[in-house]
Amino acid sequence: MNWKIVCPTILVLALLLPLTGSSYAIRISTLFIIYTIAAMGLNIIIGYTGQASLTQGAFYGLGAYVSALLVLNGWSFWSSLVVAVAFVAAVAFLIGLMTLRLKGAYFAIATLLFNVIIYEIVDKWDEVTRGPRGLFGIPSPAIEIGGVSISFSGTQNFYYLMLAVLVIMTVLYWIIIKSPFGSIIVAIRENELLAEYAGVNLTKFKVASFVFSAIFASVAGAFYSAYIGSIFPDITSFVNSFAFLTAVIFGGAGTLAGPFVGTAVVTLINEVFFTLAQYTVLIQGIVFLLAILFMPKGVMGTYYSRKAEKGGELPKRAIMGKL
Amino acid sequence: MMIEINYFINVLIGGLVVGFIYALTALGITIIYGILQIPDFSHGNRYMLGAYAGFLAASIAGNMLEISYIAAILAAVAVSALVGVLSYLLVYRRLLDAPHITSFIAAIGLLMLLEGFALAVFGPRYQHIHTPFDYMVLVGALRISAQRLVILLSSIATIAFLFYFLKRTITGIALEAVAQSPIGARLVGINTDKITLIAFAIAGALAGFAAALIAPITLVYPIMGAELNLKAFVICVVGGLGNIPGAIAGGLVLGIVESIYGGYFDIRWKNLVAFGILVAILILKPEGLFGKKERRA
Amino acid sequence: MLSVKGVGIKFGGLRALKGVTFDVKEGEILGIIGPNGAGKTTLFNIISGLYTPDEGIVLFKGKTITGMPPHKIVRLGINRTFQTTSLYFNLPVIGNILITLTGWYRGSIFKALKEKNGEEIFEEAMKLLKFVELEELAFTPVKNIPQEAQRRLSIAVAIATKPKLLLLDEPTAGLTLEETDKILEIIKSLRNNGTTIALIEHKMRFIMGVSDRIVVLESGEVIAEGKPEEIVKNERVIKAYLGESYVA
Amino acid sequence: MLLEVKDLHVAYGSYEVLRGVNLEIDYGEIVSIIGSNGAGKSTLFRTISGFIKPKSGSIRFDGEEIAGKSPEEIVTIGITHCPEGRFLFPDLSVYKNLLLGYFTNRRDKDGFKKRLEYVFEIFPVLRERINQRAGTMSGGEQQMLAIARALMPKPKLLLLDEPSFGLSPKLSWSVFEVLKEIKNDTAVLVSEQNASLSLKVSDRAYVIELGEIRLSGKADEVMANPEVKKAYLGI
Repeated sequence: MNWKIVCPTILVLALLLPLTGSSYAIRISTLFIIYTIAAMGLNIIIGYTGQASLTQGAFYGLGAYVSALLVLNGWSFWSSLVVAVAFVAAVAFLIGLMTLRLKGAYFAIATLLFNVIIYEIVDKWDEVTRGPRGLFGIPSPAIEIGGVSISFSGTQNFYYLMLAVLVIMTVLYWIIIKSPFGSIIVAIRENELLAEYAGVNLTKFKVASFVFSAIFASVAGAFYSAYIGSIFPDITSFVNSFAFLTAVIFGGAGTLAGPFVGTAVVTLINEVFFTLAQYTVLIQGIVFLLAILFMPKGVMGTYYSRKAEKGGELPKRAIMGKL
Repeated sequence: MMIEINYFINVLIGGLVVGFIYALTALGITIIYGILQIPDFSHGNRYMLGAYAGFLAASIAGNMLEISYIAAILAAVAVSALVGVLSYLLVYRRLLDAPHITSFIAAIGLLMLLEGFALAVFGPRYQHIHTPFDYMVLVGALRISAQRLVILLSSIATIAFLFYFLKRTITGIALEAVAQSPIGARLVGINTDKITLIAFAIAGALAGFAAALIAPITLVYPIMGAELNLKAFVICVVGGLGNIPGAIAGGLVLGIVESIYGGYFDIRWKNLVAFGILVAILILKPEGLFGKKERRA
Repeated sequence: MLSVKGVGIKFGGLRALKGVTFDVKEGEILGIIGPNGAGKTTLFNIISGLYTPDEGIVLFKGKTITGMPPHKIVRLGINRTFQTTSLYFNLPVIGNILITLTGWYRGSIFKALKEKNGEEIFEEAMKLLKFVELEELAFTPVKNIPQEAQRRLSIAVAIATKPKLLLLDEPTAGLTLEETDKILEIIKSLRNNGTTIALIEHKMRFIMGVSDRIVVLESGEVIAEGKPEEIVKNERVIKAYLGESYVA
Repeated sequence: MLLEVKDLHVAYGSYEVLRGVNLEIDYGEIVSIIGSNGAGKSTLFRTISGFIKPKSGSIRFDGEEIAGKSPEEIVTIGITHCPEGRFLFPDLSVYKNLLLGYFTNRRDKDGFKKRLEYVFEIFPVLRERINQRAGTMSGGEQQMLAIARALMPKPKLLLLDEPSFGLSPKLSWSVFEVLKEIKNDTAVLVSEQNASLSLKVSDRAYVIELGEIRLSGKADEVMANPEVKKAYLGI
């Protein structure tokens, strides 16, 4: 696969998608983009830094809630987005500082607990969050260019907005992975002790990648609330953490394209079996287990190891353990 | 004054009842972790499937409450143990050589699968298992529900039996041996695969028993496993993963704290307080309240 | 250069080290010997910051380093290798060096995100590989190269951080005479470049030949210190290291 | 012959650790295997005891082919392995460690009591520590427990890897003295860095280098060999 051809092709196809006139396809694609952004973030901490974080769902939900609450109080979407991201980043910073000394299973459980704690706060603090009644009527974002106001309320407009956001977030993601920062977190994943003896402050880098992953989640969450227009405490539940984890594992943890592929597959499965709502969880579980048992490296991971077996040329970044 | 003391004792008993259910479930997680070092997130759903098996058995067994409840208990224990054994044979055994994170992620898959199975087959409705111990008994000046007494006594008996098994029978000692040193166990000729299978069966059976005991009080529904699982997990971590007395103590403490809190304070923040305390312990004392401090190697 | 003063540490009830005191002088090669379980590796773990001793201090260039985390000690100029070779086994040989150099040069988050790795880092890695004669294996995954080459690579990884004091934990264990000589040459040229070296060894002949001075540990205590020729004559050492039967 | 190893090859991935090892042990013999760290001694032991599957070659024990059998089967057949690192059960008592040592014969309660008495006679200190947790004992006591545990099922062959690890010279010596007492019931294959010690009690010895047997013969002959002296005895 040549990414220099594949990426622009996909982008062009994405730009042309609304021409099909199918609002269903546009809706699914918009959701796909939102989930992908959260999955990209999770891939940074799980795939590249090697820390099994289970707080991603809470960061996603928190981003949605903070931005929605501000917007409902008269803020513009864009300033609420900035505050939501900053707020979630600060929360992630504190949680990361507390939990990232823990190893393996202990870290996973601690992050899962923080997810539950955030959920409990959102669900029970109804003076602020309106609790289980949820938030309604969240207005759509708009921008003003030279006195002309463009609203992103329509399905199609919002889709183009998300496409732009996806491009921006992908560039950020790419910079994080491709920069020396990406190499250092891979070093931590591959051999923590040796990384420390290369003079790397493990805590700093682990916390930083945890914060980055939360930033992606909060961006996704904020746009989700603006798109759907109503949110409930469920959005902060660890069920979402598991869902993003599924996408990352499915696509191939620690591969650049993994979150895209994984989210695509998971979204597709959900849609295909949508009519069988009762069976969704069961089918997800079966597919998930089969994938872990027979394709533990995920779609992209398996693709790269096949390629390596055949003696094909891997990307240059593979020298540093990044795929 | 008298009434207040009685109220307190009732709250305490309520806490012990829940605490023993927590402990029985947490024991399974801790035993499995001791053997395979896998945090088995799917354990709570064995408990849930056990409860459903009990519900089915009870409905088949008919209207005689004594018979149908015994059938429910037996079915719950058997099915939970079976699900445990199958989880090992079909999933975890295939991942023994894979990195731990793979097994851990597989556990999440298993969790979804089991919950999805229950949702698909039984739907989200609440089901009820009826118990013959559906009356109150007077102990001194206290009125206590008979089912609660049954839970207390049979949990204590089960835990005593478990300790007898682990400390006095050769299979139980071998189980502890595998947890402490799998290589050492193979050196003396213990078949670690068989012991692991036994561990999963025991863990499942304990969860199924707990489910059959509590189901008449809390009803049966698909996410009952997930709710309990989280608490059981945290109990294990607080007691020190792999530490059996720690799991029991942790379960009882959580049950009592929750009950006292719920009995006297604003119930709204009950979960938040419980999880807040637990996460604080986890962060400040990662080796568990009862664990030994280990040096970084 | 390095002073270890009265260092002691306990594991559970076991006293792994007690009252260990010795110096490493600038520019020398110091050998550390002792029977298995004498506490040599524990000593390295303390000097390099992995363990904090229960008693005593370690001074590096007059500065106390006990209690500092490893990454800070590395930045002060001490690095080490491990007894069971520790490498990024999933990466190619050159990846091991590149990733270490990246960590070394871009160790702050700001730098790591902003500065790019240019050609010069690749050239520096190649230079290091040439120094340990691994340039031909540069793109082979580490798990596929022989044990002896892994040993040399682990030295290259350690010196990528330009240590002034290098701690080598049994660099020749399990190697043939020929391979041992290769390591010996590397150690000598490192010393000629101005690196001070402390090394743990089992092979008596090797350590006697390479060391300027030797410290002998037994059951966590220093039982002798001196020039190689003094050590071979020391009765306590012979007894501890070679066994009862060699005395008399 | 009790044990016959023929042309044994073992590899970790592409790296061959044993390259055609031939070795024999007769009933009632103590045989030393000498070599530097990494020469393949531990690998040889682990292959005989079933922890590693050989690439090719044969291991015959009491006339039966055992190459590729599982460790559990091999203990049952009568070979026990006391490895470097001991692998005791640290939180179990000395008694339970020894009880588990008898695991393969667990139904024979009287036999267990007899064996327990037997190992207590060899290592009296273990009798004093019977209820102590193994992990809290000193290194020397743990080593004795490890050997005692391996002797519990009355094996026909004991594989003893680095028995003097972490022991004082005096203690190591007493461990080797024990081997002479048990050898009529249990033949011993022992590897030891401190070769001069093990050679003194051995009947025969093999020198292993880079996964190949370089030299073999009577223990005193091997000890007198000038090259062995230079390379392994430190003089």
